[in-house]
Amino acid sequence: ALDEVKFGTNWLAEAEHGGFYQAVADGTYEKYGLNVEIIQGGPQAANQALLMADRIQFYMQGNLIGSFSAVEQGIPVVEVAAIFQKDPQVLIAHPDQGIETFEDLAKLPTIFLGKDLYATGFQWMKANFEGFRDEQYKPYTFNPAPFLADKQSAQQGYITSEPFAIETEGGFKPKLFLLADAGFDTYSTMIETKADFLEQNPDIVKRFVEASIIGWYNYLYGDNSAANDLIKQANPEMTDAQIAFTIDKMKEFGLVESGTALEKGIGCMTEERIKGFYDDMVKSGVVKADLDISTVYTTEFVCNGLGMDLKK
Amino acid sequence: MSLAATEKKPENVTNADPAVALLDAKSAPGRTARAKRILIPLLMLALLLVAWSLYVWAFDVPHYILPSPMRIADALVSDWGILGPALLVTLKITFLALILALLGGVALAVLIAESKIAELALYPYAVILQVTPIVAIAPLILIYVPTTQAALLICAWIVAFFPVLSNTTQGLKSTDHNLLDLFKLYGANRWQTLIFLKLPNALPYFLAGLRIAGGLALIAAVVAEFAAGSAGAGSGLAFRLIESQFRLNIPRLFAALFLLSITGVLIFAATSFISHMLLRKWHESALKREV
Amino acid sequence: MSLAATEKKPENVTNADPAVALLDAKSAPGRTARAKRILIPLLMLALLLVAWSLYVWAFDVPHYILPSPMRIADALVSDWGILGPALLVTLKITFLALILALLGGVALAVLIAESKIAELALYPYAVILQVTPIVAIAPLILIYVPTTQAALLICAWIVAFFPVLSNTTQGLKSTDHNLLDLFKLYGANRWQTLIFLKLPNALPYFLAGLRIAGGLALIAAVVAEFAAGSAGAGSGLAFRLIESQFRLNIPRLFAALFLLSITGVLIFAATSFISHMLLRKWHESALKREV
Amino acid sequence: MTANSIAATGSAREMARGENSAPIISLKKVSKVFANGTVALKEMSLDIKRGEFVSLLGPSGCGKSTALRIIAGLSTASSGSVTWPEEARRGKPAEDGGHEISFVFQEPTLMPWATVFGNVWLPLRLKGVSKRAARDDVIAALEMVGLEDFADSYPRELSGGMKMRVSIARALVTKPRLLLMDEPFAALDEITRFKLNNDLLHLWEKFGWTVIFVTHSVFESVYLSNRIVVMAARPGRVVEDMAVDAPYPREEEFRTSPVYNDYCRKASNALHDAMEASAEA
Amino acid sequence: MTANSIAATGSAREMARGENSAPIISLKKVSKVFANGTVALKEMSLDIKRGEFVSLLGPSGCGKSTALRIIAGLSTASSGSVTWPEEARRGKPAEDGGHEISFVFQEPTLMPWATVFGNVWLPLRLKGVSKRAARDDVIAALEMVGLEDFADSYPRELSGGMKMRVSIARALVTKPRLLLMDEPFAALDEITRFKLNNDLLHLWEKFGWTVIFVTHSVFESVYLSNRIVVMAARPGRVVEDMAVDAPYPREEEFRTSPVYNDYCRKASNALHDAMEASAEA
Ligand SMILES: Nc1ncnc2c1ncn2[C@@H]1O[C@H](COP(=O)(O)OP(=O)(O)OP(=O)(O)O)[C@@H](O)[C@H]1O
Ligand SMILES: Nc1ncnc2c1ncn2[C@@H]1O[C@H](COP(=O)(O)OP(=O)(O)OP(=O)(O)O)[C@@H](O)[C@H]1O
Ligand SMILES: [Mg+2]
Ligand SMILES: [Mg+2]
Repeated sequence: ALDEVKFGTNWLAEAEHGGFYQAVADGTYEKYGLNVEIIQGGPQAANQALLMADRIQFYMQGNLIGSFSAVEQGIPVVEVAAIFQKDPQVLIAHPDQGIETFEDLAKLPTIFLGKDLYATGFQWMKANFEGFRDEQYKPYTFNPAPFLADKQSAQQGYITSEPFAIETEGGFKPKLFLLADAGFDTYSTMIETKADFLEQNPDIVKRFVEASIIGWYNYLYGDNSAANDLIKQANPEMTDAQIAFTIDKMKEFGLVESGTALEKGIGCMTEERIKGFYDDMVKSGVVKADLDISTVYTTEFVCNGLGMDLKK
Repeated sequence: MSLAATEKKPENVTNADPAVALLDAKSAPGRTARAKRILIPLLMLALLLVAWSLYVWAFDVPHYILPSPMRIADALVSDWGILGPALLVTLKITFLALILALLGGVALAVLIAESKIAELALYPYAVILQVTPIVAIAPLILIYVPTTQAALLICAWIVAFFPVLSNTTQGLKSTDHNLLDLFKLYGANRWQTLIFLKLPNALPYFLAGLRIAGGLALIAAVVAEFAAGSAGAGSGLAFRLIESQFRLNIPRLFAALFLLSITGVLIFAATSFISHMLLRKWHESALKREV
Repeated sequence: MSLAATEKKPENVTNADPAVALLDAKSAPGRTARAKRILIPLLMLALLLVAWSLYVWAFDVPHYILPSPMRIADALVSDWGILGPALLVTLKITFLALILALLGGVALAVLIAESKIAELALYPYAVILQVTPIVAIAPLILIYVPTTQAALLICAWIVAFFPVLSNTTQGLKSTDHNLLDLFKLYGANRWQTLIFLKLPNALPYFLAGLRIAGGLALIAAVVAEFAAGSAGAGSGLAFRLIESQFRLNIPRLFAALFLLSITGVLIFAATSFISHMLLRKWHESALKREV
Repeated sequence: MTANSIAATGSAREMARGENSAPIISLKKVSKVFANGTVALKEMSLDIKRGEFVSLLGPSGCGKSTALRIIAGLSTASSGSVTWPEEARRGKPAEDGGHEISFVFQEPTLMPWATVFGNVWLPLRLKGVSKRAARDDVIAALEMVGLEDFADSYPRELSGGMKMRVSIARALVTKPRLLLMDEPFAALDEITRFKLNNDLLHLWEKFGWTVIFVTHSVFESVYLSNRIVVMAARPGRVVEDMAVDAPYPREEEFRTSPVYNDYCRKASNALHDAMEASAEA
Repeated sequence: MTANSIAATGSAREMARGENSAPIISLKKVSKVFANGTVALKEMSLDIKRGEFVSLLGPSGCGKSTALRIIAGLSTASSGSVTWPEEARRGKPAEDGGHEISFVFQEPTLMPWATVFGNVWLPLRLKGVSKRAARDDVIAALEMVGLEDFADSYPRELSGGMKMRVSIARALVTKPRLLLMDEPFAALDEITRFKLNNDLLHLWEKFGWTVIFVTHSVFESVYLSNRIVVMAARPGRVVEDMAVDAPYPREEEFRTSPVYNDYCRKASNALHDAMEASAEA
């Protein structure tokens, strides 16, 4: 019999989750003996809480700061794979305002940020660049209109989502600055599970990670139409154009494949990068110093080149 | 000066509600008044739409900031396939939440008005429920409640029940002391005093609470969906709102808001109508003054 | 059977509010009753805390799902440096929003009760404001309003004003027709009728609205901050809530919720007390029954 | 009313209306001080015997209503004692299905949301009598006060006197053993008043009720009662307690008899004295 | 009240109280049908002349209060016409600072949130008289009804008769030219009632008021008025309009005079006839 497994994403079904849907659609999970149900997230959905309450087995962790927080709070979770090498968070600016570099963003009077990015990325920006200040902050409620109305502003975004909306609705090509490229080098779209689950079912975890990695290769390089159908089914608003745009950006910016992932396969993460990012965050005052973060990840299931042969 | 009574216009006819006026043709004191009741809101609406359109046109406001009414109408029509089902989902939650809020609110109010101990023990927690932000406790509810649907309802209930509770309590406590004496004298038991005296007496207060709760239940359904709702296919208007937002589909956002508004106004009209019907025979607020 | 009056316990003493009871020692009919008013809520609280602690302990509930009361108290103490200032910010918005809601709600209610035309033209839009989700229109407000502070207040006002409006309108319309006749007879103008008759008469309704609005203003401040507020140093409890949530700092989340709850209960107690003071001389709901 | 119940109350009356029978209510040095310090009653003592028809006379504000409320158990005395026989406790329906007490308040005290029928039905309803079962009794009570045509009206559709008559009908519908009436006929024209005076007397005689009757009319008090208690104000107290020794049944001719005039003068003088006593205080 | 105002109204009275003076209020075939179909008045015609003291007598529910409300302009007739002289329109204070109309409603109609003082002050307050300026007048009015000690009480702290007296004080405080009173003394004991009867007569004579007075007491109507209008019920209409030709000032002795007895019998008979007329309808 197949092992029942629930995986909670952190947003509505979209191409950023493509590999997981791929593995469902083409039977990879099944081949690995798993029956996977994907629980899509939403603006405020509480999938992370569900993981902690053992209502789901895997959760899609957005970035490492979440993991560090878990350590700080004594929550026994473990990151077992990092699908995105780069955090897709961007800062978006108007094209004609003389904003050419990431540093230039400090000149703008207003930056629309979600509360979480304000508490993390922006703190890091203040610590590492000249000129960023709290007065720039205005809340972002997932509506880019205030940004569009104010040319002297920037806003946060997911490189694969807001730029697309701004391009199609606003009618101009905005300037995009990936935080990752500016040095905010957290992993993203990590697969997170509870430590006790990992301890008791290392086999299931292994199979889930490996099947997901295979799914991702197939999604990026194989026939992904079945996966996209699943995505559109779960989220009827999703358009083919948006999916194409997202896949394009994922490739263009190397979200999934860059750094070590190029040599050791999708999902790879390294201790030194995680530690480096941790130190960076400590310096920025985002997380507490002296945490033992070694328990919050394991590289046991990744960096073994699995599925690289599927890449064409 | 001669004031022939037959010629004199009725100057004192008050009617509790515009909604009622529209629904209860009999109570209209005359043709003109009835026409006024339909014309004025329509006129106001027309005025607003024209001003809005003019503003958008004159200042060339981009549609992704403030779409023109026409554009919203377009979106309403073309996106009906998406918005219609979403509205239905939201409506379902709204009505369930409202019913629960009414039942819960009145039951709690009765308990609190009847028993000092219950009041001292429970009222603070009712207040706490009222002031607890749903977003903050939604995860907890999701953990402990089996289905999303149930979680949604709990969230919506938490938002909507308090006005009913508070108003009904005030109404129950406002019972005429002389009538209370009368009931006591005739040996009415608690239950009888409640059913025959206190509840009818609390009706106007309860109905004022109902009007607040009606709109609040709608908002509650939306908020609950934000906090605990499902996304994707089975989702309600809240999800569509958020989604249109980050897709910058602002015309659709406004179309969804328009649906919410219409629903709200209709709920209000319905609660006002119910209120009028229940009070028209005896309560000052709904009585037509005989002049 | 002899019932010596002096020996008989007062069985009918009703007192409108627990809050009042605590504050207004004079109205307590006796020592035991006064003690009861303090003891019962405390007992209830103790019971709840014990049950909660037991549950957490017995089922070994992880602190990141439901922290024990002790742990929350710990967080409250250790994080006071963060939560205290945040509470202050939220309080400031709450009170401003409440004041605006009262002013706006009463002003609108007067307009609506006085003029049929205003009622027909405006009430629907008041309802629309009530049912419009703040998150959806916050961006628009942010675009058109210069400062974050102002945007915040507008958002909070939208959430809190409706109960005041609706209740006060109902109260204004519930004026005794005989007294209205009296005023008419003595040639009172509109303004006088309003000030000397309708407003005092609407007071109990208004005060019931105030109690709802008090808690709602707090929630409004939180919601507004979510949607339009500032973060970081100058941020209120809403930001700290969200932050604790994604930082998984659940004890702090609950500590913040606790602060909100306490604030809500205090606001409620204060509004109840005001209500009692204003009505105690004449209104059934607050009168001590002479037995 | 069943034949049985009539017999029961009838004989009870015969038995009870003796000078020596024990009082069914006894106020002993009852004082009432309101929260604002008003001394409404001061050391008022009063024994009411079964079957008596007692009128309370006194200046406005002398504490008549307050005394009635204390007697009915709606208000408690600040000091002194109120004694009731066991079987007469308020709220307990008597064995014959009649209620122990009825009270006509000084104000009509009707439920605005109920029709006239609903208001009169109330005391029976509280005893569990269905609308259908109560119908005849309610209509009979309404006929007595001349309001049978207004059974479906709401209180606000009635004139002042009509409201008061509804209140009277409500008190009579229960066939009470003790009837407390606080100026029930003040709002009525003289003819209606006379008619109701006679009706009340007949009922009282027939069923052996005990009646305590507050009135401002000396004539009414003499015509109706076998005992007149005159009170003075500030503080409220009994200043005169006179028997009216005229035989029942009394009919309209009684109003023109010399005995009647005699008592009226006596009561009037007592009232004058009471007024003076009040003014002095 | 200034000396000037007394003179003005006094002379107005002398001038007006002639048989030939034009009516200040004239009802012509006034009918009133309520929404529920009750015909409260049917083709009632009535002319009131300046300076008259008119009593309305009639069975309970015959439309007295309704007629009063129509006269005061608080209610409109369903058909027929109500004519008022220009200067007598309601709401306009007369030149001498007195109000044109005062109304004592059948129920006290007090504001529960205001003290006795506040309630009596109200009509003056509405004319813009400050508390300080109104003080003497208010206290004088309260003294007239014997409530000067209760100025700071709230209505709920008063007895039924005291509430009614507050209402009377409120009507008198404005020195009205037209005084409409709906059973003002029904809730009062006879002695207070007699006193207020005399007070009212003195004021009426002194200031030349016009009074329309609803009462259920035939005696009271004869003692007070120079004209008695008797109404019958269902539908409400005038069945008798008799003058009381006895000279003023009338004092207590008048109550024992044969003229008085005569008129009382006449009025009583008229009322009886009215009752019968009502019963037939
Ligand atoms: N609730 C109250 N609070 C304070 N004082 C009160 C209250 N009720 C009555 N009183 C006072 O008690 C006294 C007696 O009142 P009560 O109503 O018994 O008079 P009464 O004899 O019935 O007069 P009336 O004939 O005018 O009805 C009055 O002076 C009144 O002011
Ligand atoms: N608002 C109303 N709606 C319907 N009918 C009414 C209304 N007010 C009064 N009536 C009816 O009109 C008739 C006359 O009432 P009105 O109050 O004028 O009587 P009244 O002569 O003052 O009687 P009373 O002496 O009892 O006060 C009554 O039959 C009453 O039922
Ligand atoms: Mg009384
Ligand atoms: Mg009347």
